[in-house]
Amino acid sequence: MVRLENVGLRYGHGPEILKDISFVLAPGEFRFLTGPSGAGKTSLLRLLFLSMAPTRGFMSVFGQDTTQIGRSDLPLLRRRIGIVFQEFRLLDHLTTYENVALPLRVAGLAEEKYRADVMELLKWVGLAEQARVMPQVLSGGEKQRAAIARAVIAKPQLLLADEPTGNVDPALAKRLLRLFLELNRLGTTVLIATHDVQLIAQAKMPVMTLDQGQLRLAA
Amino acid sequence: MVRLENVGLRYGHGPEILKDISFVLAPGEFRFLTGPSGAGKTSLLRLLFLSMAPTRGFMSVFGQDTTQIGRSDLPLLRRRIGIVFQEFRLLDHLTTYENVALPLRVAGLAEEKYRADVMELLKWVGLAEQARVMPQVLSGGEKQRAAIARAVIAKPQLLLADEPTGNVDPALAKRLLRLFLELNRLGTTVLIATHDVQLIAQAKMPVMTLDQGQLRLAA
Amino acid sequence: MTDQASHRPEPIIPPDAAPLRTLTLAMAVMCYLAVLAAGGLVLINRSVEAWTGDLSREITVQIREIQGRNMEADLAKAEAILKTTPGVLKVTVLDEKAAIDLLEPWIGGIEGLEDLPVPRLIAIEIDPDNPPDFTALETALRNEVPGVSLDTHKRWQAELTRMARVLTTLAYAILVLIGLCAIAIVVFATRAALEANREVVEVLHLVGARDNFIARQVGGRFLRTGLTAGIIGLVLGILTFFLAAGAAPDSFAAIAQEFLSLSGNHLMQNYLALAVVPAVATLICLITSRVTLMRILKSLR
Amino acid sequence: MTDQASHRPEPIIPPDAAPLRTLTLAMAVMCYLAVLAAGGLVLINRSVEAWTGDLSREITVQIREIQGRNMEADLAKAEAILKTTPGVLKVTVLDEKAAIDLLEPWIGGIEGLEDLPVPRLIAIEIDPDNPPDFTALETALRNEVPGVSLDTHKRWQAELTRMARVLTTLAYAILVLIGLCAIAIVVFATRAALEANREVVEVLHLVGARDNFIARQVGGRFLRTGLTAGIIGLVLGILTFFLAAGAAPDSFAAIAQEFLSLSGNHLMQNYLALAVVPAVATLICLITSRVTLMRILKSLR
Ligand SMILES: Nc1ncnc2c1ncn2[C@@H]1O[C@H](COP(=O)(O)OP(=O)(O)OP(=O)(O)O)[C@@H](O)[C@H]1O
Ligand SMILES: Nc1ncnc2c1ncn2[C@@H]1O[C@H](COP(=O)(O)OP(=O)(O)OP(=O)(O)O)[C@@H](O)[C@H]1O
Ligand SMILES: [Mg+2]
Ligand SMILES: [Mg+2]
Repeated sequence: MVRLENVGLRYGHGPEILKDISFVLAPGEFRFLTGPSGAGKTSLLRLLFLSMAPTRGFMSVFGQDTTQIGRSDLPLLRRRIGIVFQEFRLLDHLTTYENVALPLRVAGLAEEKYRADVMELLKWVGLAEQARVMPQVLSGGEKQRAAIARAVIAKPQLLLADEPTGNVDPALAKRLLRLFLELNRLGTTVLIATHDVQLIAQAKMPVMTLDQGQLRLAA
Repeated sequence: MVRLENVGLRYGHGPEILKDISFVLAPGEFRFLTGPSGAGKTSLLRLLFLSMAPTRGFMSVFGQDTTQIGRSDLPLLRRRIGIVFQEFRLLDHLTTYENVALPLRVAGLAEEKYRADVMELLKWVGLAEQARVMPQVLSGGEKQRAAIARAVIAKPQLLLADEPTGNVDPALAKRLLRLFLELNRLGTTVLIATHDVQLIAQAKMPVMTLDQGQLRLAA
Repeated sequence: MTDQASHRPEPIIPPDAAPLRTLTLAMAVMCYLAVLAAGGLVLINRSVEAWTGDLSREITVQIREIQGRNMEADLAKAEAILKTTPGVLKVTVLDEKAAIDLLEPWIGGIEGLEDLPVPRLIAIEIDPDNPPDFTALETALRNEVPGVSLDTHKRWQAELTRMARVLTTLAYAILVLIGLCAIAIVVFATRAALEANREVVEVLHLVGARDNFIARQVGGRFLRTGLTAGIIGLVLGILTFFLAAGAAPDSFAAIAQEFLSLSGNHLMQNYLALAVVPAVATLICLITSRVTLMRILKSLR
Repeated sequence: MTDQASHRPEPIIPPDAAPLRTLTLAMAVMCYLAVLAAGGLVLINRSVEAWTGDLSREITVQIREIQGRNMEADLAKAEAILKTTPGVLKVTVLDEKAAIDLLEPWIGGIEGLEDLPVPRLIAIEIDPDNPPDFTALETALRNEVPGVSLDTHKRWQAELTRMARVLTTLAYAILVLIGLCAIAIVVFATRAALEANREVVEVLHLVGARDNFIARQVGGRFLRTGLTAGIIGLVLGILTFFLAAGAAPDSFAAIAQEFLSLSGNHLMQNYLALAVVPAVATLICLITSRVTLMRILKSLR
């Protein structure tokens, strides 16, 4: 699904943020990515999401060498990847419902087809009441849940989540973890960047740790 | 310092988010505010920061009845309150250094007077390297630390922090907690809204829990 | 809760951002000014046409007294020739008094003018759409009446044409200036409006929207903005013309009336000239937004 | 790391936002058009002044032959009176041939004109700033020379003045129109630019900035934007005048030259008229940004 070999990344002329990162994410795997703040977790997820290219090393996603992927291939690949951004990136002028439905709308689906699915998912993440309101009136945790819902609505093959429980209470975090695990059970490969040690402990899944640009894998 | 009596709050014609909230925050106190996502923690902090008025009940800050506080009194009162917003609210066109120094600049201090203080604080929160860069290239945790630095730089009498450790690793969270405790030791009254049970456990300070609009105090 | 989904989905590019409102206003204003300039140009052209038309519609035949010829007979001969000339609509022989009256302001103080041999005049109205051949006419007249001369107001016409050229050049220059300014403003305002929606474009791209999908959304929004603004400018411009026509000097008002009236042979031409303005403005708006969008999209991965 | 603090602090309102750039351009363009209109107005006024000046600078005295009087003596008498009249700069007695030449085009075909008693003319140049009292002058002349009459070109002047009035009215109307459009665009663009900085204003307010402090920052930014744009528009406008002066018909060019030259008694007036444009534009920009800012601030707590 995802393969990195000796990948390095630097921004501009700055220091190398990621150094010699190598790992493989097999289809159906579930992993955590952790490490101190500023270690490069978000940067690594950006690489996997194809929104940046590594400065060196080899990288492939869905079996495709990323250097061979052109701009016009991106939309279709992106529809197979779900992502939860650390800053959520919801659209302020659309309702919660429309924000969550956006990937489906963009993929050209008719609204009648996805309406029920979206409402069900909103109910699951506890946002049924907020379906019609705009994101700016949502609480921090509500925004985060909307972002998660948008990432998983299209049942992606690969799910990347950046700190998806930083703004929710432990009980809700557990519920969201169940959502991720359920998705994983249905075949989605999941990679979650998080600082939440409780979450990691609950899931009992392998953890990759980034520190000073190096990656360490622990079971 | 802060007194609330039977305070109620609703947005527009929506349901009542806060119901009959009553508590007192004595000078020099340190408290946590917790509760499930969407319980109204941020809303309560907004009340204390005087950026909203309660829809009912009595409320006083620094001994002043908040209904008696006019718009022109706000700036001086605000300078006595430090706040960490859940969404950080850093200015994108200013450097990290300038963002942190903003409350001092706005209060009319000359740059020579605060330069050293700001740099020292940046070092403490681990942002010395990032002093010159703009917030948009900071990592999530780095932004959060910049927001915290901006809230404490002016040594406020009251510190309100909304989920200040949601984006940092546990080690860094502990370090930030030390900063808050140090500030509290120097006389600042501190109220921290958080979901982080570890943080609460470490600090051993009283916890207020918001649930379904009601407040509960636990030691 | 579920009924909410039955609403029409929100437009993906928000319609009411401040920069988009500025774009609408800026475009409307520039279209308005351009319509004024274009309309002014058409009006000037039509006025010049009308004036020169009036002049070339009236010519004068002058017959000098020549010793030994009978003036009245010469006048009759000339009149006969003129009346049979195709393209001549009306022939009026002015009597001696009328001729002297015409001279009055210039030689009014001269005693005994009545006894002098004053040249006689024939006023002729010709069909401006089908004017007679002046040189042939003059030769024909000369053969019969030696003292004849034809005053076709050539000098006046040359003078007027020169002035008209200056006026139209000026109007063209102003039209070009306003056009350039309009393009600059529309380009800038469009870019600002799209920059304000950069986050929307980015998020769409990140959730897997194709460039074409985004371009359609953006294009639709800017097409609507451009058309709205252009039409507002056009309507206001035409309204201003109507108001101006009411307040302007008579001759101008008449032309303006004809120009604006929903009849007349210049109708299509006039209105097409004006309608080009919003069309061009919308096109500029569309092209700029497209180019800007593509630059934003290319900068994204 | 510590040396970074020695830089001048960044402006609190960012200078390069897209809406602010749009504002700059929109203001520059509207100032440019307004300068063109204002300059055109001044030019038209000056042209009219020059024409009517030329006309009122030259008047003609006509002396009719009256039986029993000596024309040469009458001419001499009239010349003497005219030469002593204050306000008369130059007196030229035209000889008989010159008088007949003037009549030539009108009565050229009349035989024996040389023997006729043609009225004689005296051309007078007067000081336009201090013209003589025409009625008094005419009476004085009449007492000495019965056949005298004064042609002050009154009719021509009336005609010209009427035309000038139409032209200046038109120029004023255009100036007012452009002015209104400029105000509308500047108001909208300023609002959009400030709305784009709403987050900055909010954060400043939340970290304890007084309204005055924020207003100073915002005012400074918009003052700079307004002045820059206004001056760009002014300079481009004046440049356009220079270019136009080169390409325009001679009489116009001369006036344009005088208008723009750095000498001449109308200098201050001309340049002040133009400089008002950016000043007014900047003022509008400042007032709008202030009003908008205050509305934003009032909406915050
Ligand atoms: N666009 C950028 N340009 C330059 N430097 C950047 C950029 N984005 C991130 N960085 C730097 O790269 C480093 C890693 O950032 P990244 O966001 O990947 O960290 P992270 O592991 O996600 O941290 P956190 O847990 O705080 O979110 C940080 O020091 C950050 O300042
Ligand atoms: N401006 C607003 N208008 C209307 N409703 C709002 C507004 N802001 C917040 N709310 C609603 O009020 C409720 C409480 O929001 P608040 O942000 O106070 O929660 P919170 O306790 O901070 O939650 P979290 O832990 O997720 O940040 C939420 O349901 C939210 O949707
Ligand atoms: Mg991160
Ligand atoms: Mg909150």
